[in-house]
Amino acid sequence: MKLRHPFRASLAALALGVLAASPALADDPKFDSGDTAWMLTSTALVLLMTIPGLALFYGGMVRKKNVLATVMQSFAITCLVTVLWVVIGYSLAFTEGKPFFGDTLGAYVGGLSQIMLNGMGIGSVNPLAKTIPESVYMTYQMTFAIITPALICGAFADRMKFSALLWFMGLWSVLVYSPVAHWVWGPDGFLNDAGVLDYAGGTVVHINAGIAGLVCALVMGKRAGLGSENLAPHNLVLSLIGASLLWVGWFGFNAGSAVAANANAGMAMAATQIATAAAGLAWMFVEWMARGKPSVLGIISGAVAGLVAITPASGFVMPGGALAIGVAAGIGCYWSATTLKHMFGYDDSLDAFGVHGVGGIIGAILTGVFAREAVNPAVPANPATNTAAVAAKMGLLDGNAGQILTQCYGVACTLVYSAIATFVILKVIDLAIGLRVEKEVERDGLDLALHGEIVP
Amino acid sequence: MKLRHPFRASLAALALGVLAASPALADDPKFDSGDTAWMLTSTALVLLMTIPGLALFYGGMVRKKNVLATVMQSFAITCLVTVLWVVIGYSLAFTEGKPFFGDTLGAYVGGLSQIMLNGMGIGSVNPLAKTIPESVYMTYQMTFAIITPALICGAFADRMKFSALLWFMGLWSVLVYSPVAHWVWGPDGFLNDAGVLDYAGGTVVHINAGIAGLVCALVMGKRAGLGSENLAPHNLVLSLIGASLLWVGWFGFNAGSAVAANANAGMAMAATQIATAAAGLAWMFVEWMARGKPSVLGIISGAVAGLVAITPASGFVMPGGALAIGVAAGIGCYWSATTLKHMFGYDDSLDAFGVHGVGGIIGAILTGVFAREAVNPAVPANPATNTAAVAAKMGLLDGNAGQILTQCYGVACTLVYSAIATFVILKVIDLAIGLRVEKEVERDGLDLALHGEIVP
Amino acid sequence: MKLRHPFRASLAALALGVLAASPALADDPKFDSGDTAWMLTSTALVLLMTIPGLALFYGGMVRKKNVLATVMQSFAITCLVTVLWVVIGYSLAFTEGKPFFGDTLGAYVGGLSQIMLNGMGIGSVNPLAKTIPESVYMTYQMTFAIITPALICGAFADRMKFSALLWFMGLWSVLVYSPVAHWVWGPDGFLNDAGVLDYAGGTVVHINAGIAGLVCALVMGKRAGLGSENLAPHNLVLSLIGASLLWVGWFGFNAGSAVAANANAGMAMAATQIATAAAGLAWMFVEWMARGKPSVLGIISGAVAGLVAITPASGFVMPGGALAIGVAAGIGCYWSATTLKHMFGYDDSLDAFGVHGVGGIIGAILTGVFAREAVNPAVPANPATNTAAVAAKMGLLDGNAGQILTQCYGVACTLVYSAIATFVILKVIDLAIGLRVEKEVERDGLDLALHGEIVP
Amino acid sequence: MKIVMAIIKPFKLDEVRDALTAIGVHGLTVTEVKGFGRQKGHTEIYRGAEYAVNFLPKLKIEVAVSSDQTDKVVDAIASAAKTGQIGDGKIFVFGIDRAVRIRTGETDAVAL
Amino acid sequence: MKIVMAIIKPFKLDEVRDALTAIGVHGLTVTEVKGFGRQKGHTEIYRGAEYAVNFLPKLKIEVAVSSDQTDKVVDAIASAAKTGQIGDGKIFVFGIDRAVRIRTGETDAVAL
Amino acid sequence: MKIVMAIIKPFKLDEVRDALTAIGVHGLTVTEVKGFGRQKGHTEIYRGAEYAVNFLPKLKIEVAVSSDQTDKVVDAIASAAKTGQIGDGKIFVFGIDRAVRIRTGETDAVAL
Ligand SMILES: Nc1ncnc2c1ncn2[C@@H]1O[C@H](COP(=O)(O)OP(=O)(O)O)[C@@H](O)[C@H]1O
Ligand SMILES: Nc1ncnc2c1ncn2[C@@H]1O[C@H](COP(=O)(O)OP(=O)(O)O)[C@@H](O)[C@H]1O
Ligand SMILES: Nc1ncnc2c1ncn2[C@@H]1O[C@H](COP(=O)(O)OP(=O)(O)O)[C@@H](O)[C@H]1O
Repeated sequence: MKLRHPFRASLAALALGVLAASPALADDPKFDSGDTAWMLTSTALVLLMTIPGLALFYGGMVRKKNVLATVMQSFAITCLVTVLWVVIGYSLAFTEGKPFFGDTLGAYVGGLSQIMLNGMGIGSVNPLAKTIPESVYMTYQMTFAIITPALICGAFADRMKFSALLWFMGLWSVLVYSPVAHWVWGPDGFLNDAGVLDYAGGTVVHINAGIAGLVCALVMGKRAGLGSENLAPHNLVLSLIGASLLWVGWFGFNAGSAVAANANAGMAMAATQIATAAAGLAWMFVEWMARGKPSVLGIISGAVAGLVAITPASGFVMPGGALAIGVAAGIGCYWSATTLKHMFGYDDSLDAFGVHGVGGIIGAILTGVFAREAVNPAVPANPATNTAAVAAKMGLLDGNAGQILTQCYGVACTLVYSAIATFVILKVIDLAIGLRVEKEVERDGLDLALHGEIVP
Repeated sequence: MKLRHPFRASLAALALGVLAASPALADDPKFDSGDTAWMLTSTALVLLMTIPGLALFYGGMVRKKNVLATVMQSFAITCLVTVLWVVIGYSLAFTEGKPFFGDTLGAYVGGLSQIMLNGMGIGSVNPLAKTIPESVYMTYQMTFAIITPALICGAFADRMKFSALLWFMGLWSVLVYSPVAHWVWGPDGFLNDAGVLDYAGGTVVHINAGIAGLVCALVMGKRAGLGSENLAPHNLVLSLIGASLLWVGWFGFNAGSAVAANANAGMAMAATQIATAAAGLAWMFVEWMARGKPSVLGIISGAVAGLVAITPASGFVMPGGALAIGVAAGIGCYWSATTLKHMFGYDDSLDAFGVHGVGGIIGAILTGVFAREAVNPAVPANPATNTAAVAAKMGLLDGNAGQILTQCYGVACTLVYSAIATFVILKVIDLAIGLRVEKEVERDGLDLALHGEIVP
Repeated sequence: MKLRHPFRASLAALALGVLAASPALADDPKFDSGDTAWMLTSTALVLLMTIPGLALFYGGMVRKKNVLATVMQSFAITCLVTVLWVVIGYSLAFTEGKPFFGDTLGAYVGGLSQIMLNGMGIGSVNPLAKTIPESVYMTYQMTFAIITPALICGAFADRMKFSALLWFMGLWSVLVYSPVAHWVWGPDGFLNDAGVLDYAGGTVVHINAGIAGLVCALVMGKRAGLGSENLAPHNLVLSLIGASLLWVGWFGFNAGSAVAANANAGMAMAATQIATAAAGLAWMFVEWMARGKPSVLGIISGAVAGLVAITPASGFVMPGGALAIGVAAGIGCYWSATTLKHMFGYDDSLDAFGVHGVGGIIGAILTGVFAREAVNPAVPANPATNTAAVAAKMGLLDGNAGQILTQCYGVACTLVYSAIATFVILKVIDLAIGLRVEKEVERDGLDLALHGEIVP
Repeated sequence: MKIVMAIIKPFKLDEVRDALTAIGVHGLTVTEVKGFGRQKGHTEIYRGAEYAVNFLPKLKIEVAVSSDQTDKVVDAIASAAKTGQIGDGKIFVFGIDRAVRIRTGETDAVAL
Repeated sequence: MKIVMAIIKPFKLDEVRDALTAIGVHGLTVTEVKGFGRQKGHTEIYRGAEYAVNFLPKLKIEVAVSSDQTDKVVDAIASAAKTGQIGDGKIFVFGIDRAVRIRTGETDAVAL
Repeated sequence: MKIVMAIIKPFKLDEVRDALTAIGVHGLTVTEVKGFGRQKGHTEIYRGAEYAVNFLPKLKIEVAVSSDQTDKVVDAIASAAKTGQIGDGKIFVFGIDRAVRIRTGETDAVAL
């Protein structure tokens, strides 16, 4: 008797009064095909966010002479991080660190037991996602590892060497992304233990990438021509396609973070949709009032800000909370992209920090306000949050004001570590091979100089 | 003992001879993870239809100076309708109206019990979709509410004020879409009770949007330059991308309307694919014969016509029926877009009525011909159709000629109500703030004047 | 007792102590909703590969005057093959041939029992996919039948008559694709019986299309201007979007070939991701060394080469094997597209053979090296491979060196039959209506001459 | 022979073409150009950065005519292209030594 | 010095360039233009609406040459650009007062 | 009156415009062109096929000025557009018979 669905089989067996397990039962004993279906889909959706989503979102915003170089960045990062994640990233993020690195260092980074995906096979499971095959969980998490460095590219658009970019992204992925992911989601991550709530990666992905982007912008300096030349986006249709695919793909990012096709995933999807729409409208209306016109770049930037801000909160909040977070993100990120940036004078070219950093912080803190036990009752979807702190009340609305402080703690740790590590990596690369392209290359466009191609 | 998968848990419990159920069992007792996975996916697919699908389909067809304004319309409607759906739309469409509005009015619109999604939570279920969380069903239906008004935009391309558009779409969504959705799909909708068959929204979405588009075209008048200037599509590559994403996304629209991952969804998907292909070929060959060349705009228009026409029929017909509906839609919509329009002289610029109105009517009526009990036997996938009329024979082919009349009744009710309501809303907005942009704005392009941006 | 959710049902039954099954239970007795959800999704993903994925991948690579004609090819093929698949293709590929055509011919092609999808209904099942409805399996396989001929278009870009293309693709689909699919996946296919491993279609889809492309390139001759004019891609942003959608959609192609949402699908998805990334990097670095610059066209071509090569291997190999196959494909296809082609002087314009043919052969042979029983233990995901040969050790790494020969046998059969049949079909069409457009049409661009439209 | 070269607003092209056809001029060449002049450009705003766009889209029309037709052509263009608003453009006239029709090799007046 | 300005069919560019190089002309400037003339345009059809496209894509070539080279240049262009079919285009010649090479400040013949 | 026509490197446009404004020239027309000359193009590589791109993007600037201003304008452009590297471009000057401002019908010097 060969059976594909051992569960059902054994049920049948029980029903029939046959107590001896069938031999095929050993096969994949614990996987839920519905959960697996949703996670396979979610993986595709999150990959769609980076290629072509983010590639186009950024690609449309640069000048025509740099569009190929810009979309190439997202694509090459996708390839590079995939390989690094297989080699070491997954192990550093999602295995226990203490057995390898001792109790001190081991609290901050995973171990080396799954280097080269050692041990991942047809029957293996990651304890963080018990109802789906490990291969699915590994690939799903890979897509998060891919998009995070790709987000940073917005900060230094139009001026980084491609070789330097590959070195930077490779090192950053291993030295920054994997450890921070481990802190928040890893089996013995210290922010996880501290009770930080981060449903789908507001801290790990967005704040992390945002602050790294800010450091890049500061270290690399401004684009030539900023303030004197017209650096207007060359094709906002591309950016709108990108923003739309980010939105659609984000269902995989947020609702996928339930790691199951259940009601928590549903609530996360609903919250995502609501916050995004609210943020898009908020940015649009504020801009309309402040500048006289609602722009395409405005509404899509607002939508992305909403997606960012709802990320940590998505599986924890009610629709009303999602609406509030969306409005706050739309207004807050409008302010950061149009005012804060000019106030301090850094050239965060496509607002990697302005949208992902600031939006991520707004979302992380408001998660501490709006997270409700009712949405994520006994077992939080993301096992990372499955801690004592969480099992009790969640955020301010549940009467747990302290959660806001916990959230700030998570934000601060990420900001500090990511900023310092990014700075060090950049400086090392700058010394070794230089970060920035020649002045003539910047003037004539990266497409031709770096890649030998143009869009006529 | 806290468990994520109560079923499995209890199986284990049984296996262990532990007969007392764990308390966690009460959690989400009725959700099917496979159905939920498919409906999460379908929601993403239908969103993809509007952004970037429809945005690009329409955006490619206008002149370059209006492309940003056109894609902005779809994006802004997505944001606006999302929020309105949360606030009141879902309640008006999908709750019982009689308790709130009395037996007369209450037969035509839902109630206010779920304003602000009141009552939607981790464990809630909409009786129309018993195997998935309500949050998923609500968001899935939201994506239908989004695309319907966005379709109307094709009728008045290149000439509507953005502010007027927001007012129009907001009012139309609440005053037209929600009631009509209630008639056909609502728990006590009168067209539902009358036995009208509309599997995935031919009436609610396409006829509704199509006739509203026609009224818009009539009220707003023609584009400046029609007949004298070259108004040719500026980039049919964008339109082809859009049509392709509409096609792919429509699997979520039609097969998703099974609200389950079952054989009925499979039949709906197959029918969708077949009718779309047949309609694309039909339009192409008719145009080839009539005009001498098969155009890109022709084949993609035909495909969309096929998608529209199969929508009400998708889960009710056999492959042969789908083929026939596709061919009829391809030819019928070719005629309406190239002949009917010129005959009456209205400027339905991108054929919102010509494709969605006419295609919707063809599909609705032919559903009365080709619907087979064999495809949707005892329990229709869409609970809306779960009525006495349906439980028996379905369409003409099943020997139930009367179904054609029933279908016509549904079409007529929708045409009349939507036309009148659209007209009134337009007139009110025209008086209040004006519908149409200034002549200079129209001449110089909406992109710069309304949004302050251009695609150079 | 027929149960939809036997588990839940019987659990409930047991829990309640109610032993009589509810009447609704009789519905669709054997389908797994999770598997069905994933296959519905996979179908959408594979369709996305062709429209707009492949359309854009190729469309961006041609000159601007041919972009509409190029994207039209993919779209029209999608429509045409859909209808042909319904009429006869599915039957020829996926039913038993011997009862119809006798033991000799019947070994090489399926029968006619399912012409017009005869017998496909709400409750039907294809024995090759027992846990999902036949309608889903039929449509899923249809998307493979669609993309295969569309791939060929890369070989003769910029010079084929549209009418000739429709005839060619229609005949090829019925006379070449369906039989070859039957050999490898059909219930009594001879390559299946010979133990050829082809998880997701490396032989059937890629080698088949690749060699047909080569024959097309040889028969039709070179593009006018090759070697003297600048035939550079007109917009690699489009190609990058296309490559990205191919990548994302390929999850449906490879992981969908598990025909279930299980651990084998997960392994196939992981292998796909890894090989693709490795191949993209490999092509990029080789080109960087050889030519001095890493190009966008290079990395996306490499990624597609990786996708092609991992296709036959995806559900059989460990991550290390996927990495090796990816690197081999990236380097091998770089060589074939840049050296081999020039060596022999054929004009395989967009490298249909260079990438799909060569990449497919590399993948097919390396499957014989890296296929592991551990990945696909007792019941291979693709029932086609469920043979004695497979049940034992798989590839060289499992100690079964003979598998490499078996793989070569499969490759050779496909190459020979597809080449000859393609040649004959081309010659017949050339005699009847001519294959190639007039010189002036080629010079002025196909868009205007064939379709009456341009992208200004 | 002269070339009459005019810079006009883009949406005036059809009117100008018709006016020229009406006076028997059946050939002209059009170029998309950007003009800088008294007419003020517009401002585009992107995430708070304002860009003053001073170069406005115009069309340049070149018509080769025999010397005696020049005035008629200048007048036809001037009245067809006029809106009376700033930015209407300019007309310049300069002499040419030769004109050749490539197809036939005909030269001068008959080549126009 | 003269400027030889030619309107040609786009696909003739390479031949014209080669013909000029062959007679020692090593500089020229090319502009994409739309031409209106005897050559009939085409009709595009979009959902039943027909648009007559009368402006056809052409290239304008400008070559500054010393006066004595003018005839050679005109002839070279005329024969390289010729297909003999309607729409082949025109060549116009007009005099220039000065020429300057920006890089060096050289003027006149040596600047070309 | 003269037209000063200059072929310059694209990124020099703003400097040239500023230089002209500084000497009181408030109108000009810009065209995107491709230039062929001493400056070597680049090579693009696509899947092993190399394409020599010999036509480089340049801008053509046309400024109509009164004859006495010509030298000043030529000098202003020449110095603003200069990088000293090959490919900086050329300036050509030729006379015009008439100038008309379409908006007002004003002619000659006052029309510029
Ligand atoms: N001196 C000039 N030389 C060349 N072109 C000019 C000159 N002055 C103006 N133009 C062109 O004419 C257009 C209109 O000029 P502008 O000064 O804006 O308005 P008006 O034509 O009403 O005087 C400009 O955009 C420019 O293209
Ligand atoms: N009078 C003219 N002034 C300027 N350009 C002209 C004139 N007549 C023709 N042209 C240009 O020459 C091109 C070819 O002219 P056309 O009359 O079509 O054919 P042919 O060159 O064979 O006489 C036109 O498209 C246009 O660009
Ligand atoms: N004889 C010419 N006629 C017209 N344009 C020319 C001529 N020679 C050069 N040009 C233009 O000037 C540009 C620069 O010329 P080039 O010879 O490359 O460098 P340089 O200006 O340093 O001598 C060319 O790209 C071309 O546009």
